[in-house]
Amino acid sequence: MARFALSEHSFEIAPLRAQLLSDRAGAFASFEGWVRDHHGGRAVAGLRYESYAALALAEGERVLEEAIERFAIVDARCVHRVGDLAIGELAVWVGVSAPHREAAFAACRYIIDETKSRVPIWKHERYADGDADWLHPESPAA
Amino acid sequence: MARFALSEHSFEIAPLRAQLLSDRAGAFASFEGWVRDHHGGRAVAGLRYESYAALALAEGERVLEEAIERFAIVDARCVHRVGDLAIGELAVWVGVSAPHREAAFAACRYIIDETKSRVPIWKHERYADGDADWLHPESPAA
Amino acid sequence: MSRLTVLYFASLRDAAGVASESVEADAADLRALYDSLRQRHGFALPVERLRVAVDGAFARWDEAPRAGSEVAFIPPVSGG
Amino acid sequence: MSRLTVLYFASLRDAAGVASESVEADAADLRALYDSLRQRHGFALPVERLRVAVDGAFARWDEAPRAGSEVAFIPPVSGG
Repeated sequence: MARFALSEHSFEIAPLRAQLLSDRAGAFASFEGWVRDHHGGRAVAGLRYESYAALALAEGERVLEEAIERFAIVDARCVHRVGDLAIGELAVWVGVSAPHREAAFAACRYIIDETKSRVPIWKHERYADGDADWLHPESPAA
Repeated sequence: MARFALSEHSFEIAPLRAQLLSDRAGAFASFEGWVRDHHGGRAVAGLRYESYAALALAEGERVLEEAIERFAIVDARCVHRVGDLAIGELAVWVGVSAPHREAAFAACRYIIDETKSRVPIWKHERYADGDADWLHPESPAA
Repeated sequence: MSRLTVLYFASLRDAAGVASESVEADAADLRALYDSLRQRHGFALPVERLRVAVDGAFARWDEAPRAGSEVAFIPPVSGG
Repeated sequence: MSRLTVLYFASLRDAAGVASESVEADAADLRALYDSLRQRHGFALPVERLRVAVDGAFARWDEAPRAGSEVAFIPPVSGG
């Protein structure tokens, strides 16, 4: 079953969280990336995410499988938006259920870090001054 | 405004998360504690949380204020259930919004750790074998 | 002698059989007050594992019991 | 000479003006293929900052271009 997905439209969190409910899980950690109104000191008007979908889905799935192997968790999911996003919109959601909180936090952090550094998705920012740019960071952005 | 609350009934997460939405926030981390079906190798039938409400509210608020002082976050909330809970029910919810994910994760972890170790709330577990016990851990439980 | 109210929680309440009681305290400090109540009710927890609060705020064990105050003995917490 | 399809993403696509193109490759490996296309399209990014994929899976820069394959140049990613 696919644990990683790309979404062309805004998506609901509650059904994703519901997929992770388990009587064995005492802990649930989640992370969300939201579109900020500024970046590197510049006012951001909006952005677009683009992906190499076939490879992004395969690599995203690999990240989640690695998290399940490395940490004592029950299950995990990640959904990343593609297309045009406005300020404040949800860009990425990660959810992890686990028996204990240590593993839930560690796996959640691992999934968002690896997704940001390895999954072929690119951010195109439009700035308030009319300029626009693809982000190709030297190292994964914070 | 109160950032920490006790709830005698099951509560909705979405309105709590909505209180933390901010154009300045690029990251949102949350943690949930769910009632597990086992503890220390014993099958758990259900549990009850009891609090010293006046002190729990004051100490919980202090934990959230400390998180805001120590970490570069925008805002945070924590709600803890009291009363009878069934397996799988939400026992505690923590949410943190921040410009960057590092601070969101660190503050979220701080809030749940400090809440578990300092806020006067006690767990009474009923086991499948009919036994029941108050949990008074030597050190904060994992 | 100071008359004050004592609050019990969790296993202390179960052992005492009441959630609160009014006591006449002649103890020098809150530590001695707990020790006398521990003896009376057979509390399993030693004072080292507890915290103490007076009138809704954490307090020190070497404080003297104050007449009219509300003293709470806080066993190790287990929320979350 | 091998005829293959090249995919461009993000700033590479903007610079190339197309999302994909069919090319006749006489390069010894994928690194040399990128360098020749970089020269043609004026890509700013050096090969050291990219990854390469063949037919939807990450590949090595020293692989030879295969006729009929789909080669994707992956600029530094910025999801999340």
